[in-house]
Amino acid sequence: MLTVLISTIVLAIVGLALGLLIGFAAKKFDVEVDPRVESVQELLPGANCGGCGYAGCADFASAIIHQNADPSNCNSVSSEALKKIGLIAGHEITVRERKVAVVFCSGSYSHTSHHEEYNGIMDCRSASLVGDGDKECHYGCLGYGSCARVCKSGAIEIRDRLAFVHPELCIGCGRCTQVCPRKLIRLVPITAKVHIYCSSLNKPLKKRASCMNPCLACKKCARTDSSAVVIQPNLLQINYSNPPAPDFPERVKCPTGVLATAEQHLKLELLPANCTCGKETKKK
Amino acid sequence: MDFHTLLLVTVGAILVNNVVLSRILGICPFLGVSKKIETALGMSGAVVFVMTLASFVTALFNRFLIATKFKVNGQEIDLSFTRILLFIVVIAALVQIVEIIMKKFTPSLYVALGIYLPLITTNCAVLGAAEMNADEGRSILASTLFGFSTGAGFGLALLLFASLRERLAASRTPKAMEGPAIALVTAGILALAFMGFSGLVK
Amino acid sequence: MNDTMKQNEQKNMPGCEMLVMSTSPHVHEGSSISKIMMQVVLCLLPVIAASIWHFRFHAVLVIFYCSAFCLIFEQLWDMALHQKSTLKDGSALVTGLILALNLPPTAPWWLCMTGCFFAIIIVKQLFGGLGQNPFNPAAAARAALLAGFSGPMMTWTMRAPAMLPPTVQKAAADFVTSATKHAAAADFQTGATPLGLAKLASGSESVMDALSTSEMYWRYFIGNTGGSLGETCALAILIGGLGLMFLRLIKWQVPLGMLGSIALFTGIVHAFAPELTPGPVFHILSGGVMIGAFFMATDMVTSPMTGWGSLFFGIMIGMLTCIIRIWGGYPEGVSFSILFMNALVPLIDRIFRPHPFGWTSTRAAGVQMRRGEIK
Amino acid sequence: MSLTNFKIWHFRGGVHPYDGKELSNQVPAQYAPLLEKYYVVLRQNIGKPPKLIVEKGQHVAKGQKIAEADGFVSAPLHAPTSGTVGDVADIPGANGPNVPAIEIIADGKDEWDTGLEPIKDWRQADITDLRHRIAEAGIVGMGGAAFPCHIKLTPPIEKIIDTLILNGAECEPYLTADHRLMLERTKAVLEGAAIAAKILNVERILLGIEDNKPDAIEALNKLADQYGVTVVPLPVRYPQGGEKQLIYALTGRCVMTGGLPMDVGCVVQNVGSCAAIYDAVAEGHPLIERYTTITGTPVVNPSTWIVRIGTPVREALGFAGGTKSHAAKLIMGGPMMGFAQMTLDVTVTKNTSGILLLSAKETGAYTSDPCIRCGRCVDNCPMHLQPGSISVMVESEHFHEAEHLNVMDCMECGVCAYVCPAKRPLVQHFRRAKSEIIAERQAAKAKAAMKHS
Repeated sequence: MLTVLISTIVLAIVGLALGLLIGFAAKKFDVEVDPRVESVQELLPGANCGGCGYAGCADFASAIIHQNADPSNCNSVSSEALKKIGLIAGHEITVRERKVAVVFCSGSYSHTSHHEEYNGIMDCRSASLVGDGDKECHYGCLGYGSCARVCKSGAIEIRDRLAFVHPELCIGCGRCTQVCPRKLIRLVPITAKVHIYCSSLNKPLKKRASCMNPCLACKKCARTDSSAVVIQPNLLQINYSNPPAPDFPERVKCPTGVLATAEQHLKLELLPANCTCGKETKKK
Repeated sequence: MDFHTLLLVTVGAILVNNVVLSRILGICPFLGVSKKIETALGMSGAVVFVMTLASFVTALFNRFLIATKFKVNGQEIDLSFTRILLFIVVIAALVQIVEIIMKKFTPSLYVALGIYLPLITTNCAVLGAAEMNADEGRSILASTLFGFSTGAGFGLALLLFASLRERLAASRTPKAMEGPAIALVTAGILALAFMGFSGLVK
Repeated sequence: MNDTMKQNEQKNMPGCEMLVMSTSPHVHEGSSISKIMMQVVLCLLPVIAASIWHFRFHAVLVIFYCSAFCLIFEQLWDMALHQKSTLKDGSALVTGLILALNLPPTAPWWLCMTGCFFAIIIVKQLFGGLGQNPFNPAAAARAALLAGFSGPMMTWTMRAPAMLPPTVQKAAADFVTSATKHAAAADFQTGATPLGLAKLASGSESVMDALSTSEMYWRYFIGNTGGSLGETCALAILIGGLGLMFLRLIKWQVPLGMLGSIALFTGIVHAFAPELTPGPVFHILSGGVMIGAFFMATDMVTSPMTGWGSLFFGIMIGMLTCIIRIWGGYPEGVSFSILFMNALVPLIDRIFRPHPFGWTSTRAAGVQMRRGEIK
Repeated sequence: MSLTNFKIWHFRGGVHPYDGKELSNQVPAQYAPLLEKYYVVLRQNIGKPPKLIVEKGQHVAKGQKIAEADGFVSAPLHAPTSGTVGDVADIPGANGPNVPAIEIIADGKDEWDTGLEPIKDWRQADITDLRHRIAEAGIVGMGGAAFPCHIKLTPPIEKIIDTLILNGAECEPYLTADHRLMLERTKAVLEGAAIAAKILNVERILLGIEDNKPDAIEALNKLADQYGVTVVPLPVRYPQGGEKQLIYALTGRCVMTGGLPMDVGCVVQNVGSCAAIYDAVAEGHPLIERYTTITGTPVVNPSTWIVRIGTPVREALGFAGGTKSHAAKLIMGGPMMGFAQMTLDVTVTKNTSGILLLSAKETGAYTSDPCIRCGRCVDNCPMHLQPGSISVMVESEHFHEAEHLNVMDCMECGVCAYVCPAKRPLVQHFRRAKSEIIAERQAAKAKAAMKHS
């Protein structure tokens, strides 16, 4: 009994002494830590995707508090969480729309003309350094899948040397937009369901010669609804500040089918091997 | 305490009975902080420091409190059963203090080490070193040296491992084996290499 | 307009329809991985021949088992991962042969299989295959077998001429009887390797002397002694090793550093404590030092890439081998040392990084120039 | 000048590939026949492309300026023949898919009107005038880099220049353009060098030439003393003609990492540029044509031609008789550093030293095999880098590590990929790393500038 008592006392004394020591040290070497950073970090998704431009969620949280970074730079944070972050950080936060990535090209390998063979690293950024890729259209998708490799949510699929985004999987981090050497991938509001899948600024004749699904700038869509599209030289784009309804493609009946919803675009059919319809465009 | 014994203690703790690769202690930080050489060096430094200090302090406690038989009311009190408890308390407190000091003076290293710094508390290698000292009945000087060399052995293993992992990070490991999986295989082969030193110190 | 213009109006160049795009350079020297591996196999032939000469059918069997199992495991792995077969790069065959040369002649088939599995699957393929493994597959497999199956790995049988000569046997017997604690040492007569004996009889100057006579040296050199398949005949290894150097498949710094440091280190120890170990020639010629220096430590994948790094790498392997041999628990330490130094290779590459051309400061060059020292 | 006791420093590394020069080095260079149309690519030099100064439909004389320099680091362009200016349209260029080019439709008269007076007594002429003349003639480095020549001849005042080095090494396999040039226009090369030396005010002129061109060495030696040039035969070793390697070989001076030849008191000029300087100064002719080797085993008559800038490659191959067998690659330049082309529609530019066709047997196909760390690239790299390790780092996108391994010092000579047994596309990895690192540096710079303002 005495042993237990004494050992308890000894332990208590040692514990007390060490506790005092720690308390003293904590006081002496105190470092201010902002508790708000931690609570902001808890509200961030924690995927550390780097889409916001910071090294990770923790870094971003600290930037929100200390450098007034805009929390809506994170595309994957929900609007409720954004509001809460705004309350914590104490600055006004405009709730931004969620965005998804879109690859603005429909030129799969069998739909485009391509004349030379490429022998090198199977990576878009490396391939673009050698004669700028093997497809004739120098605005289109190279299709070596750099974007698919950096996508953390597996939303990008490469099919017949063309990248497709599955919008339901995309978290809008924007990493793919940074790696694409052709800058084909852009983030658009998730409410926009219809896109014009072409980025080529070539003249319509040249486009026709190099690709089966280009935007020929015929302006049929603009005639259908002029507020839905933005007219640029040789290329039309969807007006993303006023995106058209999903039935827009049916109403327009785009002659090349480049104006389509994501679902329609994903079904972009591959040419059967003996198809002759593309022959005259494939020959230069 | 002659020089020869001290040399044996040092070589034994660093190479022959390497705390990580032979005694399989402290695997958590070994796997956790070995992705980059720089953080591995920082961690090694912290562990060497904590281990040396902890071995010294626990040896003091062992010598003057636990191993001492004293009498109260004519009854002999043996406190040796409280050894582990005492050691844990002492080590935990030490790590806390190291952490506080580090946060103040080397904040970047503090951030880089992250969760693994407080985990030195539960790093069984530190407690293991203290326990081994007590078991072997080493003197305070030998205990401190043993703590230091065990830490150095941990550091050596961690450094080797970090450099290997930096190379592995750039290699074409199969998807299923990436990360900790291949790291553990590497650690196994590394342990095999250290086996060659067995028998150096009887 | 003149006629030449029309004459040269050759619009279509035949044969230029399918041009290949790639970066420069557009020509290649013609070497390939499989060629390199076949050259290594070629250089291994003298060693294989010597092992077959010394161990006859045992050697044929072990070499066959090891190469077959290595190739099978490599193929199985490729099939399991649905990838292109990597058999034709030849690295599995080289691993199999070198592993076989590191096994005792009596190695049973299951020992070979375990070794091959360890070498090919665990040490090589799990890391990503050829070029990705930080450890030498053959050395790692030998070390693993030594640790796991020390019995079959230490059983040496040999033909009568390879037995230790009577002088050595007598010296050893005297030592054993005088030191009764070595009661388990009775099997030296049936065929301990010289290294095993040196370890066993550590402390006896007479045994060490008996082991390092010129007659014994000659035996080690031509391979008339016990040991693993490929390590006994130093002459054959030397021929193969020089072939490797001639074909520029290995860096000469590794064998030089390794053999040099072993000679120096054991020379010093022998001079101060002759009862502890035989002389440097014994250490270089016996055991796995030769095959390790020329065929295992020099493995491209697991050795440093720079010359100075390789020299340091070789020296350190030599030192560690000596330490393990003289003071360690194992009679032989080559594979352990190689394995240990393999782990250090990334650090060595980091430390011995070459300076780029023009690293020397221009300021110094400019000063020299103005002084007229460079003309 | 006596050659005895001239010390040659040997650079470490390098290779000796099959040089294929015997295909074309004994054939005298011929003037290319006049074509109907020329396409002069606007961007032919490092730095800013020149500004167009002619209009569609305008008549131009041969040698008339059609685009003028835009800023200091820029060089003007001149009409390759007399005729009418056609469209300015994008054509496939030698180093990019869509480059603007000026179409010149020949009128067949081929009349000179350069507006440049020959300066016959250049030894008495003003240095500023000479410099101005070289800039006006649109001369660029004709060895490959196409750096405007007048800038090299205008070193900053604080740099002490004591040596002019002429690069006649022509270490690239297959090419014999410089060889024929030195043999046939010896006087022009040496006199051009003397002009450059006068501008730079240097006494010492060294001409480095690989010793596989004995006839050219002999021809040069006959006239060299007259112009104060020392002809130094160098051992055949690629890349002997690399700027840094050549300076080291001739003077023993090392150009520091990221430094320029003028940091060690040297200016390097290609022999082709020297001949062009002579033409510009003594004849009053701007740079509108150059020696170009049209060679390769699929070519019927491998030979050297004096072709005009803007000649389509399709026509140029026609000069040499066309092709006789299948060609796998069309290369502008040599096989080690030249650029593969995807069509025959590319045109000759000021730095096209060769048009090379290679058969599938001669070119090595790159693979995606792993690095086996054999270290051959390390042994042979003339810049003393670790190409294998760098490529592994780039492959796994560790660009910072690649930067630590000094990838920015790489000059893309291609020695590493030439010896790599795994046939890895090493140079492509380095280009990738460089472009990523440069992009990152620019981003950091922009960020810093933003913070500053």
